[in-house]
Amino acid sequence: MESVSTQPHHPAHKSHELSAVTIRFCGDSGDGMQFTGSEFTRVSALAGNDLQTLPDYPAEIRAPVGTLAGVSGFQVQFSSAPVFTPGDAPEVLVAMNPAALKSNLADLVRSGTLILNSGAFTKQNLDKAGYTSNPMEDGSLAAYRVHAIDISKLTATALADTGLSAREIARAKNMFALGLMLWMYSRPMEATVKFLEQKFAKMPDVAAGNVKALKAGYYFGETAEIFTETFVVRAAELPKGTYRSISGNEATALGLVATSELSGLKVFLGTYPITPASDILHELSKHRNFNVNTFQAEDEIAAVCASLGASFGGSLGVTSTSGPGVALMQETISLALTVELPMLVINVQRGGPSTGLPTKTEQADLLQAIFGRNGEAPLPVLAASGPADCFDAVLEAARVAIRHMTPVILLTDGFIANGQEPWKLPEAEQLAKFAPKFRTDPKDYHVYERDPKTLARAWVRPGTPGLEHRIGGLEKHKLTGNVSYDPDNHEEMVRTRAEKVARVADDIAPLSILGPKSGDVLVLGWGSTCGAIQQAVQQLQAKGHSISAVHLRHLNPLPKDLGEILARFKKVVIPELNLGQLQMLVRARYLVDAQGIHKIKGKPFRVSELKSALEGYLS
Amino acid sequence: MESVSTQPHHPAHKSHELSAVTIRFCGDSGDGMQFTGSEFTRVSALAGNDLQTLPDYPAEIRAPVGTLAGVSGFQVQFSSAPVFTPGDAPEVLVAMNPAALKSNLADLVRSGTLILNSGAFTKQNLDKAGYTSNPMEDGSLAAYRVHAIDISKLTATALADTGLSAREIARAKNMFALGLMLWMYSRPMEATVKFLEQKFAKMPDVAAGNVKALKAGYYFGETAEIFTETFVVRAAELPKGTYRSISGNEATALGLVATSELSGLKVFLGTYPITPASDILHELSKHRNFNVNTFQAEDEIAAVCASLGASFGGSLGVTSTSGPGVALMQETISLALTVELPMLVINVQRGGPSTGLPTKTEQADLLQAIFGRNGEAPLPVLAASGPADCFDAVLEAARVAIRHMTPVILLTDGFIANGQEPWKLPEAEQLAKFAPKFRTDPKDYHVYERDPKTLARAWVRPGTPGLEHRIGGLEKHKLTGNVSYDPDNHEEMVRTRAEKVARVADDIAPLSILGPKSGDVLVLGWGSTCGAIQQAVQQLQAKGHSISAVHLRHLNPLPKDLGEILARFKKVVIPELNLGQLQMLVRARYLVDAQGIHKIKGKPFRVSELKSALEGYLS
Amino acid sequence: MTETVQSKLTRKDFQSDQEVRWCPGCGDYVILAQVQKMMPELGIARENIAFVSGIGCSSRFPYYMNTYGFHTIHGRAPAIATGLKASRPDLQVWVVTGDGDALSIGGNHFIHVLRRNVDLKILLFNNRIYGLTKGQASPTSELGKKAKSTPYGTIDAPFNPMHLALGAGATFVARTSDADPVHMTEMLRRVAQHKGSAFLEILQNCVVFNDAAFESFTAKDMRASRQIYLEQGKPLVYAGGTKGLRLVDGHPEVLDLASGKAPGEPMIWNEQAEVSAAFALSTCAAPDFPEPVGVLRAVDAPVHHILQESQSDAVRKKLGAGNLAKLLTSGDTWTIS
Amino acid sequence: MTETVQSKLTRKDFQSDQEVRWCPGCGDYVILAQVQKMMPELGIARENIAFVSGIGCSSRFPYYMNTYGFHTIHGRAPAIATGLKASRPDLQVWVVTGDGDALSIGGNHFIHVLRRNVDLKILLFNNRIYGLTKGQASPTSELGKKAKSTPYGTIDAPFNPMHLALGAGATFVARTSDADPVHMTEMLRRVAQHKGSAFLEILQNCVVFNDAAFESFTAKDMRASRQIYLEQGKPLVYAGGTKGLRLVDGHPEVLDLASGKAPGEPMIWNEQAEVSAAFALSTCAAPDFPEPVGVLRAVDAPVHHILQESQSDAVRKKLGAGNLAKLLTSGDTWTIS
Ligand SMILES: Cc1ncc(C[n+]2csc(CCOP(=O)(O)OP(=O)(O)O)c2C)c(N)n1
Ligand SMILES: Cc1ncc(C[n+]2csc(CCOP(=O)(O)OP(=O)(O)O)c2C)c(N)n1
Ligand code: SF4
Ligand code: SF4
Ligand SMILES: [Mg+2]
Ligand SMILES: [Mg+2]
Repeated sequence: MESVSTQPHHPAHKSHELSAVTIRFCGDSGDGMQFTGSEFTRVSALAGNDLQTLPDYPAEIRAPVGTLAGVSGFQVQFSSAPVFTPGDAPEVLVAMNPAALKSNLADLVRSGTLILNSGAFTKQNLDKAGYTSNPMEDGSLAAYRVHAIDISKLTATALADTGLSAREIARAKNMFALGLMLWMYSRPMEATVKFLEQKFAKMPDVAAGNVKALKAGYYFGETAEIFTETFVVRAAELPKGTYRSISGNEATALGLVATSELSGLKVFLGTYPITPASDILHELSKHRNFNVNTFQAEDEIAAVCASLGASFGGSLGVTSTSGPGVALMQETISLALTVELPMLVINVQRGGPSTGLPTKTEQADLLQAIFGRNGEAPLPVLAASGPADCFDAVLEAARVAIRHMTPVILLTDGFIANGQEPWKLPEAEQLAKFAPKFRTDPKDYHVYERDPKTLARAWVRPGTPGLEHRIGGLEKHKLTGNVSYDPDNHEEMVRTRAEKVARVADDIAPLSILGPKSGDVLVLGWGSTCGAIQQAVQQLQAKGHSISAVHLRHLNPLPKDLGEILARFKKVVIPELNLGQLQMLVRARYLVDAQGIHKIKGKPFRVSELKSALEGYLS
Repeated sequence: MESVSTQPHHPAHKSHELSAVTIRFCGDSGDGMQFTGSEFTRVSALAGNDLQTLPDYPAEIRAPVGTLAGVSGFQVQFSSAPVFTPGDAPEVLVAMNPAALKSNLADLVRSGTLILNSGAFTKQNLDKAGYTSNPMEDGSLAAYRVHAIDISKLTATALADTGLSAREIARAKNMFALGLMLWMYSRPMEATVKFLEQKFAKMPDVAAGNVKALKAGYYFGETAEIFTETFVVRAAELPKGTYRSISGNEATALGLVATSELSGLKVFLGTYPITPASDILHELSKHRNFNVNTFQAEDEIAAVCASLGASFGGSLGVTSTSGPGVALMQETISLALTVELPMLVINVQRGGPSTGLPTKTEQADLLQAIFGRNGEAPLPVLAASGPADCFDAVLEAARVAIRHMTPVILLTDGFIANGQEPWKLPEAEQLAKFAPKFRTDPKDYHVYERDPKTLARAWVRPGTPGLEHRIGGLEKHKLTGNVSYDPDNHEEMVRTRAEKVARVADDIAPLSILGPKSGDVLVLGWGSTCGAIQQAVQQLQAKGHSISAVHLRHLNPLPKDLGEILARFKKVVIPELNLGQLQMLVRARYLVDAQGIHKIKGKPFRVSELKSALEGYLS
Repeated sequence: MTETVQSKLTRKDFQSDQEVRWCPGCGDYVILAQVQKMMPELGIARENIAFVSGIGCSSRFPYYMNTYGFHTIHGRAPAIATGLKASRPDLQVWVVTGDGDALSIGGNHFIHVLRRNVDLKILLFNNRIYGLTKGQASPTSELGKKAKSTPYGTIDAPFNPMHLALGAGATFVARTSDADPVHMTEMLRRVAQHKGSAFLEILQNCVVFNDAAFESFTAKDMRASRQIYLEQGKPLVYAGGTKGLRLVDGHPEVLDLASGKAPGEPMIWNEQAEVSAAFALSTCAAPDFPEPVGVLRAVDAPVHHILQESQSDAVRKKLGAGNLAKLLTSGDTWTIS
Repeated sequence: MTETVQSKLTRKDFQSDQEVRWCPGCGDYVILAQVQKMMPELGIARENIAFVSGIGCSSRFPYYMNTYGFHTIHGRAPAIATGLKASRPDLQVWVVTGDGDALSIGGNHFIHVLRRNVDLKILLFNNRIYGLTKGQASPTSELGKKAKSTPYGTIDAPFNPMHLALGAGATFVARTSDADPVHMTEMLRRVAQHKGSAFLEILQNCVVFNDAAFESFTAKDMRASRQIYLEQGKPLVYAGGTKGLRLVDGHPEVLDLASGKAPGEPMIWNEQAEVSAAFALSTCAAPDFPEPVGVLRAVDAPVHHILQESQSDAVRKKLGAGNLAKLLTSGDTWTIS
């Protein structure tokens, strides 16, 4: 992976070309690690790398400075080749204090590079982190390439004459670290300088101080004799196009804006803040110049109710939440599906059960999405497979909701919601439109008359004369929609609702198979595990194994060709960040002895752990 | 089934002995059919018959008099042999008005007896029922044994001199009908007379009037030349013991009283009214002289929260609701299972989805019970199989909850909740006690330390000195219970919670098989379909078919011996009042190609329809 | 807006084809009749009106109105109506609810709609009982009430719906009863006219489970002496002018104007005053005080959908109309060619 | 009850072994300290005290109290505490909640607990923002507030928590701030003493997302002139006695006692009076009025668990103690032998 080359503008140091690097910045919550990591990522993206990120911040409360509970981390893998994951294990760990070192060291690869802010390794901080001896001194770091730098002091010295307060100076030390890393990976500083100047436009002193710290770090790298080499990660050969770096929640919000443009409908987001979904609201609420409206309700019940009300009014009602919120919404989702109105419920999954691990990722809400309502209450369930894919997934989910007149649940998760990756921007004009046809003709209108193909009933906008009608949650006559207690009618309606959702599968594109169409092992996945699965499978294929992968966007109904594909493989293995939820569905449906790889640690799969688990299924 | 005999005390008429009869009383909601049916049932029970009932009242609102929407019915099968269902189709239909005739006639067996209140067949009532001609006259009832009697007028005449108002007299006509039926089935009137006198103790005029109407009906049967025969249904050969007639909701409430006596715990029912579960509250709230407490909360969320609060306090928190209520409760149930406190959630299932068919029965909330929460959130799910069985099911569910420190969902449904059957009373002293051991020893107490066998943590009652501790919904350290974001700890806790619930199966008694231990077809059932399945299977066995049945009390975890039993049969068929929910679980778990028989009409299975559906699976 | 000959609408136009299914004698019939009678006056086309309800006897209401209608789930009508109104400010949106629906399970949405001043016309049918589920105590049932769920009497003190609404910041609060259709019609008119959340408590008789609950003061022969009609700009007098009310240190005090035993100046009623007086009046209850009917509060305040629309306009002015291509390519982008 | 040497309990006894994890400078620290300091005074053994909270920064509170504690789910603490208290009247139960937790998602439970007069000590940490989820507007955020979820300003008018509580029928309502620990301690004492629901609004500074929200009147040098301390039996005066308050036609009016420009008799404060005066006082808000702190209402009313217990007693007296065998065989039975 590593090839020596020379870099003209860093004559003093050897510069190695690398195809991919994984760095993790970690420090106290107050150390600005998320900011540092994001900015490093942005610069890498601008340099044309493919990349993925994994922010990992602690619980929502700011723990006392220096404690293990307060450690915040940000990992990014950037590469000249396509990147599928934020990297299994960092090769470079920047640790701003002992607590950060302690809770992150185990992940660093052997012989990895460790950059420590030695100034933070005080007795007090060591105690807080639970160290009984100083790891910088006790030999426990012998396996790594350790660079202990007193970043605190160097920053303080650099900013001594800026007139900034001690606190402001202390806060600037992350820019020193960033500068050092930019230098190490042969990145220009201009973009960051400009960004800092904009960000602190109202505080020019602070801006100048941060720029100074950044440069100090950069020049420290160049000057100090500590580092003997820098690295270059060339631009990735990504498909041609315009790119931006995007997180899943941002992509979701942009998907909603695009939905409104493409459908011609007002998009009404009724929601209630909850980690890790809140950023969808934060982002969408900025775009009020579009035909979108955001409403922070009093709770999740009101949130989904308001969006159903909006759908009744002829807008597309959307709600965004996480698992505990979905629990509260199910009664209303059930109403939506029985009155057969389109609605979009976005669940950014997090660690459960109950409050669980709000800031951590998991895929354990799939069965809740499919089965979590009373009665026979089917609806389509989709999942996004990566940060940028959230945009496409929203469009697809909205299309299904409108075409089939049904609420749809879209599953994303904390990993892709907060993680970033480069996104090849679609051409806005080439996105397919999917405007609904509202019924306006009063002749022979029956509220529950159905489209013979999709079984969808007609959508009528209040305000349309002659089509006044009433809907509700009681069972209704199959044609008129009037309340009906007739036994046969009920059975017919139950079966029709099931069939209507089943017919969503008529429109699902054939599944694409990564690898041969038949063979020993098929790895079936869904959601955010896509990147890790694909990389693991490709690596195993490269080793000559008979293994292929299929990744599902549609979890309910399942694609029509899935059964046939499964039958062509000797074994089916389903990796999931849960105890086997898709696995159960596949076993029940296809009577295939599908096996599962399960991880429930609040973290995404590592490629390496997937690979070794899959190897167990290969002869 | 019919054998001629002579009855000494009804010399004027032939008296036939029958082994089983199904009667349905139907009329307007205001006609008192539920009361009439219940009283007929009570008298039959006192006469020693085995029986089951099926009340069928309309939606909750009283529709205008005489309309189809307002028809109320009550069916009872009483027999000298064991009875498993309320009867497939009535052999006798008592219809108090045209609407009742119209909506019930289709169910009457061919050549069945039809008793019509001809006085109600006015033009106006015929119109309301949608009859264009009078069925009593147009020959459309030719297939039945029709007895048109002007019950309205006969009652009015009988009560003319009582001083009762016209309205009171009109309301007494159901007693005329009851009297007639008591006579027809050779029942004594004494019990009913006594009952009426008690019921209307404060209105002696009304009591006397009703008794008079009852006797008028009785003597009308004896005197009029219309009826040529009466019938006798002898006492059933039920096991020795003391019996009472009981509905599922009453049995549930009594089960809760017994739970409190047997566990030594206060039972705290936090609930919110909802059809068809409200009667549990109504019944239990009467028994405040026991160590039970009822609390009508502001909604289902508060209801289940209050019961969880009670469990935290060392009582047994219980909540009763129906499907839409469960939807609202899931977030709190999830909290209960993660803090690992015992709690009982009783879901009296009704027709769904959404508001659905509140007064009708269904079994479609099984998957909601098992999967309807975010995250991996397992809990035990049990079901009751009949009205009287609700008592035992409550005790079993409570025992599991306390022993395994977990919330438990108990499923009953509208059919068994309102239906009645004779209940052989248990000896109170012989019911097994299951008092929990509260921990009181502060030494080495760890909040999440577990019993090695059950994996249950210790229950500590607030008020115990030295054991002060905190619990909550965030993931917690496996031993101390302190909030923990540690990835490995999370996985361990997720797996431990799953294992803890799985271990409930350690205590499940071996399944009993109705019929041979292996063979062609195994019919697997759960819940209220028990009676119909058993009867259908026994009838098929009698015909020489190789068919057996197993009925499940435990739906999660499934009994350990189930897989092995399934494997001994060529085919597995699962009848359910849903689209195949247990079927899916069994297929996924055992990879058995289990087939389903599904009915989603808001009504229980008929034995005959089950039998013919099962015949399709027999060679 | 659609072209309709609105002036020709009659009461009949607002009747749907569904049979009305309340118990004979239920107060709901009176309310339905008054609403259907009043609607044509508003000059709003049927298609621009929506009725949203929860679950309960009262909540069957939308089925009987020949407008757009949504019979939703228990307690959630205000929340659903909020989304409807926010996304369709051009519609007139009515909410029909019961005392259980609005104040028990739906309490949270009820208070939040009022604080936001969402432009909904809220009719609360208060029969102080759960009708549909056959007779349990509701949050307005009096302390000690024996009902199906409380055979020994409820131990929960009731809400005063007017209190709760005023405490939540309601901009319009009024009260009437099914025993007085003429007054009800007047109140319905006022509700329709108010800009913002308009809350009308209608005392409604449930003949089956809580008969005659309000008779002691709503009966025809009791009204004059046991009710006080709040009328804008008029003195607070009742019982044919023989009695009056004033506020002393914030609290209502009955004046005996005829006998002169408790003399004083009756307060001049001002529904547009700050909220305290309305609150004080709403504490009046039988038997010590006359029961208030009429408009307790009617103030102009920023209306939710109007704030929302002007905010959207302002954003559009500032950022320009939304352009998807521009939005997608905003921020840091790079091009690979 | 357990044998404990209660008099020896100290502040330390109420500190759990968990590290306190709020942001440095957060007002929550002050509240925690005052509660821990005040608890020993009550003479209640630690094991007979329970703290129940919802979700939010504030709701981490129970983890830091060395009593029984339950950190539940968002908004549900009052409901869970209701069940705890109803089943264990012997415990003293405290509820700790935030403005979002109590008034947004938990609004319904909040008002129902108050109407029922459940004996809970409710501490509402009002920072007028969502802290834990990082800065969205809350139901007490001022109209127009720019927060993460409302970049162009919220269009939702806020609740006044005192209003809402009084509207719901609260028997005890008080207010204090984290800037005034001495006053807070006094209020905590009163809360602990009240029989029934005791609601204390604590104005709490969120240094990170809504810093200095209350400074204009809670700051040390502002308190005297911008707050009015409600004290039982004392006249409503502030600003060193130069200003006062009275109610005119139910509405508060500022008296300028020093200059004599707006003379009049300041009202004598009575926290036990009927609710209207408390409601009127709670409408006072900066800048036109002084902000009220102290006890707005403290009245004796039937307490939920006491009613419940006496009802159970009465039933037992009437029916005899429960006997399972007798119950099972009650009603119509028949015997087959
Ligand atoms: C989630 C849920 N819980 C409970 C019910 C049962 N339920 C239907 S209406 C009702 C109360 C009705 O009382 P109210 O709102 O006063 O209306 P009324 O019938 O008196 O007009 C209840 C408890 C339900 N439909 N849904
Ligand atoms: C069902 C549910 N919805 C949303 C959330 C996310 N959430 C946690 S705390 C909170 C609001 C916190 O605000 P507040 O109650 O004012 O407490 P503070 O943090 O300000 O003390 C929210 C929205 C959640 N945990 N659960
Ligand atoms: S139960 Fe009461 S409220 Fe319901 S329809 Fe009948 S009378 Fe009216
Ligand atoms: S976010 Fe605000 S309320 Fe929460 S701990 Fe920090 S300062 Fe306190
Ligand atoms: Mg009601
Ligand atoms: Mg807050």
